[in-house]
Amino acid sequence: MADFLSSIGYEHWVIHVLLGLPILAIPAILFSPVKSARYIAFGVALTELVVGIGLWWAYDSSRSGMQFVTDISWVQGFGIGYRVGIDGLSVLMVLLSVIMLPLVVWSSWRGIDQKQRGFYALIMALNTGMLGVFVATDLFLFYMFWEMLLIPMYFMIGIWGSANRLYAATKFVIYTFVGSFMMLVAIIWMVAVVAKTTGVTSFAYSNLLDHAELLRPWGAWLFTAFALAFAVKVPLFPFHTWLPDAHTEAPTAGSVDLAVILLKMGTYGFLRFAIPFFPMFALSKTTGMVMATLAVIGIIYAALVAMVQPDLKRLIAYSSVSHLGFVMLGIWGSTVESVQGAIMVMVSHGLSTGALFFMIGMLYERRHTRKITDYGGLARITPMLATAFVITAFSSIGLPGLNGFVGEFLVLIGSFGRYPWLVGAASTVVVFSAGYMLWSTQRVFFNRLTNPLNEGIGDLNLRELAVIVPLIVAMIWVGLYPAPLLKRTSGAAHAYIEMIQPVLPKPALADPEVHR
Amino acid sequence: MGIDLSSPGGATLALLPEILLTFWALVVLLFVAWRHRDGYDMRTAGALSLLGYISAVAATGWLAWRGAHADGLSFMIALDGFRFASDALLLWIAGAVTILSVRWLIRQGILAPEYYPLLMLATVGMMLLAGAADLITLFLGLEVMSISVYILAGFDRTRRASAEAALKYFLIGAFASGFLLYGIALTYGATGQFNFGLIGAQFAATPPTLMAKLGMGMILIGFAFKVAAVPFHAWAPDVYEGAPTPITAFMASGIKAAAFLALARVLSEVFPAMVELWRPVVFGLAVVTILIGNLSALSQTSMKRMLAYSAIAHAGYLFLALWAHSDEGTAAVLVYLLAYSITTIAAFGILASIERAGARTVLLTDLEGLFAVRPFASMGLSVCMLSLLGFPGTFGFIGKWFLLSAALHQGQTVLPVIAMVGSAISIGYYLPVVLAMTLKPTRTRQAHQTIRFPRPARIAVAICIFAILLLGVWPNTVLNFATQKAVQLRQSALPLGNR
Amino acid sequence: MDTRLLLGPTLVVSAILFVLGVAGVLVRRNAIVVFMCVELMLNAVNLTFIAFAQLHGVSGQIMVFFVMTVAAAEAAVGLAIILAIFRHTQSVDLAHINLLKG
Amino acid sequence: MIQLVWLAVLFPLLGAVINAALAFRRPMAKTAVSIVGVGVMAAAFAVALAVFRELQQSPVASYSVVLWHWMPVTDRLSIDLAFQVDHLSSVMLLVITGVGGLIHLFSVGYMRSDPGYARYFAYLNLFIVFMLVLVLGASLPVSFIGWEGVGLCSYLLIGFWYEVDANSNAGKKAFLANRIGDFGVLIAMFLIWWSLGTLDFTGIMMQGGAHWSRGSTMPLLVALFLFLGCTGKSAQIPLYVWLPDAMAGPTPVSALIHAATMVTAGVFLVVRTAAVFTLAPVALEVVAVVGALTAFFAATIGLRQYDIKKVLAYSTVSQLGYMFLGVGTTAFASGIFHLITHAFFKALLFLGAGSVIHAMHHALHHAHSHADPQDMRNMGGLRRAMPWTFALMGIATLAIAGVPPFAGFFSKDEILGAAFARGSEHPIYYVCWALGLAAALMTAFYMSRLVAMTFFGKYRGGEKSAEHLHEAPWVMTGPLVILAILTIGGGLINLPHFAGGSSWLEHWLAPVVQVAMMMVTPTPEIPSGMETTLIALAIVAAVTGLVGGYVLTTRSSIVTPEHAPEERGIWSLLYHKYYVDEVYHRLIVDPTMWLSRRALWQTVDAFLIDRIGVGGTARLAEGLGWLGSRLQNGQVAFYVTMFAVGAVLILRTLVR
Repeated sequence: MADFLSSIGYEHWVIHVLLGLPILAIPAILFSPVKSARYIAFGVALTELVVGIGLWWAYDSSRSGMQFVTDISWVQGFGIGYRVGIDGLSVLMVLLSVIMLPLVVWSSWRGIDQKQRGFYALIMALNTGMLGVFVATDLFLFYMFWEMLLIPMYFMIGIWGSANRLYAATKFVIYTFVGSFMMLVAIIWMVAVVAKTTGVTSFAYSNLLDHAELLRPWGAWLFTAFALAFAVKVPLFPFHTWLPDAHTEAPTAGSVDLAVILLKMGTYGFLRFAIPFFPMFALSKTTGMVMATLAVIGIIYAALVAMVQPDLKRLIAYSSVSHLGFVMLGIWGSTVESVQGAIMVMVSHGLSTGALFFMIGMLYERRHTRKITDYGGLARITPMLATAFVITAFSSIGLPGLNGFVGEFLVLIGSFGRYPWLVGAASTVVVFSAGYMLWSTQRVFFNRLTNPLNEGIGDLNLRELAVIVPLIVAMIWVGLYPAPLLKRTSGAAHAYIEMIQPVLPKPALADPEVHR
Repeated sequence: MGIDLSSPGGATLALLPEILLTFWALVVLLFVAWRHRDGYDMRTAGALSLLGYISAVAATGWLAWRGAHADGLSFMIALDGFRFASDALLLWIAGAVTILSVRWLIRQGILAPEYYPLLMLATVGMMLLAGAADLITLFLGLEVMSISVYILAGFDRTRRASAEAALKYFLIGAFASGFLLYGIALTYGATGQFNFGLIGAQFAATPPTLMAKLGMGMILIGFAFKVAAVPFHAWAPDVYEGAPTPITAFMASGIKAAAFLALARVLSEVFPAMVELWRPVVFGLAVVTILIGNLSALSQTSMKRMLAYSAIAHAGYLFLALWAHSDEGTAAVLVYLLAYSITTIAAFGILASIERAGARTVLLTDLEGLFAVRPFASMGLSVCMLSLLGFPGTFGFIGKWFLLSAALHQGQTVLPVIAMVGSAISIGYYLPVVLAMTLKPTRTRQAHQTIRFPRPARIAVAICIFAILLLGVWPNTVLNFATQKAVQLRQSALPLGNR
Repeated sequence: MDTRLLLGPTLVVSAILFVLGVAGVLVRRNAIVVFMCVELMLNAVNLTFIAFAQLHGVSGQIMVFFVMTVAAAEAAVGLAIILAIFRHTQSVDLAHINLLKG
Repeated sequence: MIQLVWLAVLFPLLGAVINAALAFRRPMAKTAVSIVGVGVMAAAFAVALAVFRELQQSPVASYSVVLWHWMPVTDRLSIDLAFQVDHLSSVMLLVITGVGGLIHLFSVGYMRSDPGYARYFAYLNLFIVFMLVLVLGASLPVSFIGWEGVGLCSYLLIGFWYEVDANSNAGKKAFLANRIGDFGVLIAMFLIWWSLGTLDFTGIMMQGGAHWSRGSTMPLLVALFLFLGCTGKSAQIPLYVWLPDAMAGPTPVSALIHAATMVTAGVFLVVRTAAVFTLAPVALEVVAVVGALTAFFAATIGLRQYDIKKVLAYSTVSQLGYMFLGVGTTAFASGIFHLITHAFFKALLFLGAGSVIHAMHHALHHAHSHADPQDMRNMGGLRRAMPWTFALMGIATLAIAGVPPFAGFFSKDEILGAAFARGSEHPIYYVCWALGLAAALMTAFYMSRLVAMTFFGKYRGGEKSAEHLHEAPWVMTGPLVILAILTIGGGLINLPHFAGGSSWLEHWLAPVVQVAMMMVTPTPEIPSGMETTLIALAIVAAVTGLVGGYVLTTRSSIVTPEHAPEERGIWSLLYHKYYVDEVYHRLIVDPTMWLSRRALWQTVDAFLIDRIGVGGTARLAEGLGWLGSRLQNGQVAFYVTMFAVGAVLILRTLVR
């Protein structure tokens, strides 16, 4: 398969097609008759999937550097170029978003009835924006994609959301925009400093990375600028209050995209930009402790708050905050295991939370309510939905054998050396996550069927099954056989650790010697 | 081709665009004297004035193409790329405002075609101000521009607000030009010269005396008023709201552009030696203008008033480029002014058509649900808002980025941070506009039925929106053009010896 | 007696005139009086120009001509505007002219 | 055959998948489901037997069968999905598949009329899969899959009749209690990996001795965290509360999961990681004491329960306490021995109770009475209607009480003997021995009380239901008979030398715990005289318990629950299980809910961050904005003053 792909010069055009195709599809969708909008969208989504899935084979996991690299100068005089590339950190996220696109389009087949053309056009724009963030290796291009995908999300929540969608949409945009406004100044300042000494003004990631040394004197405020932007997106503990609102009000497609990919841009940003550029400050004892503590607070706090949420989507939103806390803990664990664990949590959280949102969307399409108390005893009426929900619930709380456990286990065991007490505290979430997940599943699917309205709702139809079953198969496959995923990210993880190794302060526990 | 400015032939050649435009103004004036009764006359007067602008642009283009530069001292008017660029920018703005105002005047029932000659003379004044190489030309250009705009501000005689706007603008304007003039007098007293180059050389030679500092201060105050920097900004919101909408657009983009271009030239040619003196002043003005400009805009309900405060805030951003005092800074001024003027013209163009004849100003709540009735207009206004906000993908972002990098390359970090704090605050009043139009339902059934989109205005606005998006993604040509012109300005600013 | 000696005092006089003009604009409430104070400021500047012309040659005096013509044009337009506002508010008291605010 | 041990796991997995498919597509195809369900168990048992026989002949003590590389992350952390087949896991394999198979057979009869029949068998097969993975796991993470997998299945099976809120709550409570235990195992895993660099059981045994000195803190920490996991899974003192509630599930489930297999996982884990425990003597003492305390404590509660399954549940908690007591005194073999014998007679008791409840339910159903089929006060005199069940449960009662020829006597006696012997080293073991003996007395008492109330005296369930009482069908009593035979013959597995046996099990498990035993002084010999008195004491306790139980119950008047008098004094304390559930609820559950609702969500999230943080800054900006626009009061004079002030400021900065 790999040689077939290289024979058709796959690595040269794959990223451009992935980015360009949805953009071209937007006019096609907007000016097509209303009925055919979703078919075009689905067609484009399928082609995107077919093209994108090739990355799985074409990506050479032995090489640790950037692959599929393209470097075309865009604004000549000022070092801005259309520079894209994929490496171990981003290959899984690109694959995940490519896989999710057709599912997202398909899941909103019934749910979206007004202004369909606009909706599918926005999904296409959002997809390009998301992919762009993960493949951009030019900081200017990265910033453009980072901000540009706010608009499709804003309109998606604003127009197709539910009750107080305006508040949620505005809060979402303001939070992210205010969070990342300092990042632009930081980027320009970095390029200016590097240009002053090396004479080369270029926003290329490699150029800035090689001269990261020069940025040390301003490391503190530059890192804070980046960290603020990414922390809002993660969302790290104090900056998370936009997520529950955005999730609750967004339509299914919106919250799936939000949960599966948008949240990962923050953690990806830390791994790609914030830490490698300013390792001295980022990994110093105090910053490390602060970030890890915030991550752990986020984990436990969100799990506890999730327990008392009346609204199902809000509950899953808080669970996402908790899962993303794991990713941050993994990043600051600064060992190969914890970083790979972090990436695995990013992928598996995408699968399980994506599936959860799809199912809640299906419930919403049937009963038009997200209040847990309105449901009860659905297992008898919709056995398939109940089984799928229970399996996904257990994968979300990290049952070993399903995908959640792999990531969480690696993060915890990897970070244990550096932060034993914090990992101990974080592990208690194992109980709380079981608490909120099982309690809500019980109140929705088990218990007595009291509400007569629930009697009539039908079980999953073929289309809905086609959305859910692949995700469940993926969950079980990743849970039992994560080796191929780990192989693909190990190159980048090792390179990342070697890069920050000289700067790392001594961990609490000595490294375990290798015993077989 | 070299032009000897001291000879009359050379002078007329150098001043060709201005002279042509004045000629056309008189032609239109004569035409208006006879035919001023109905809409047709208004339209032909408008068309004639457009011809005037096109001929002036052609003249500027010809001069630039021939590579005109001054032999020896550039006597009264500067002859360099920067001036030609400024003239092109100002003429473009005037042309666009004329297109917007043709149909608008008829709808508002102001059948006074002398509007167009005044506009043309104001543009001549602006070109002289932006291109001045001599304090006298500077003063004259400023006054010609100001006096015509005083009248234009009060053009809608039937409405008290317009008259009040004119009065306020006139009183404070005259007061400010008094300061400017006193500054010129003191500078003249300190150096004995009026010509920029000579004054610059004089200040470079001898350390600045008290009188020179006072002179510079006064001139800066005069310019600060014209640009509506904060302590001197109080007139702007009232005059912008009172004046007729096309004139507001003209003031927000044209006058601000001319003032900034002149200030850029003055700071780089007249006071380069005293950089350490005026930088703190520019710094202070920038900080205060950005913050108060953005904050005050938050609590506005009327669109024109909100855009007035946003204009003040953008003036604050432009001070960053002036503070930079480098080639990149000057180029940033040019680019940002182009970006800002395109966006403002488009925004006011759409607002003008939303205004009903004689009704009060357009409030934010009047825009609700516009997307349902007028999708393209609301999308256009949203693009303008995003461009003003500096959202990536729009030309406004490129302008803001260019500004920030100009300041940052000079090692200034505080101002860019304040600028970004300002733009973060600005989302508080730009986003609700987008929100109101697209996401909110229309308040009443026949909310937007009275909107008329005249064809010429629609085309002009469409071109602007397309330009915002295109240049937002592909800004190369504009950036390189601006950098060349900035280099030429620096060359002409060099003391006579090593030109 | 060498006329240049009088440079200092003339500058002082013109400075005083200028400050008087500014004070007039700040204090007085009648539009026409305010406008006359602005004219006073302009004439104070003319005085400075003439004083410096002694020192730096005739270009100062030429500038005075420009200033005067501009002041005249400004006067014409200014009074017309004040007339226009009077037609609306039947008063020229600046305190009453505050329709535009906020 | 050992290399194909994964077949034992594959068969039940296939069974589970097929039954699940049947549950969705054709839930009524009961015969197909039962054939698949039971057949798969038979196949697994066959594989287990083959593996056991091959292991007996093979010289090597333990084999590692690697299926695939599960988590190849780095060279120091590369976990394979591997099964370890050694003496311990082969024995457990036999018990699980054997007793499990019998219970599957019994369920065919018991669950016949239940609409969720296919779903039930799917869950049951899935449970066996996870139990086998737990037992066969070569490294802690692989066992952890099984460990939490069985927790999942017990959640599903306890809450099988999910329509009733109480059952779903019981399922959730079981899973949460297990999860608290799993937290302990997780932390233990991290500690082990960071100090020893390996997670394989063999690795832990080898490196444990090398890296940890005996009695140092690290092995103690690891051992205590592992034991926390065991208390969660095997329902010991702090975390036992879920087991009595787990009776909400179908009775065969209680038999399989909450008597024979899952609850013994804790004991299995302790034996599997014996090296860690022997390196931390304090941990061993903790295990022993907790075991003894639980045995005594649960037995007291068992005295006063009226629900037949609740009595058996507390009896299980108490017997598990014995196993931990045994393991705690490093008598690992006797712990496992008691585990096996307990599996036999407790499964027999539960299934017997199942047939009784089945019959009662059938009878009361016909009589349309709403009496609780599980409440012993509604039963009485059933020996006439259900002779076989009476006989078999009688045998099991004798076994559990510790009457000599039966299995229970030998295993319980060995544990008490080991505890007493260990006493000479540390007096605490004497206390444990005393508690154990008292618990043995009480066990005998409440078991005979159960038999007396159920089978003796006159039938209290009302005349109409009397004639509908009849013996359970053969498919249910068949497995009972087999289990009875095992209960009787069970003792032979590890017949101690004083009874002429060769204590085969002890030698069989020797290689497994060999490394551990090296680290600890061998259990001191108790003089033969003392040994006989101990045995005599145990027999006396058993007999007095039995007779006392029978006499006291038949003498006192037993009244149906409707008009039973209010429990008073010590009895109400026991009846209400020392109010432990209520205390837990008030001390742990309520405060957490309050914390997360009031403190975290309403205050921190909604108020502090949203209203103050976000809303606050927005209002601040608006306020400043309002101030800014106040400057615009429309007065020209004010504008010009601002102008003048600005001018003065600029000139001052320039001139200075």
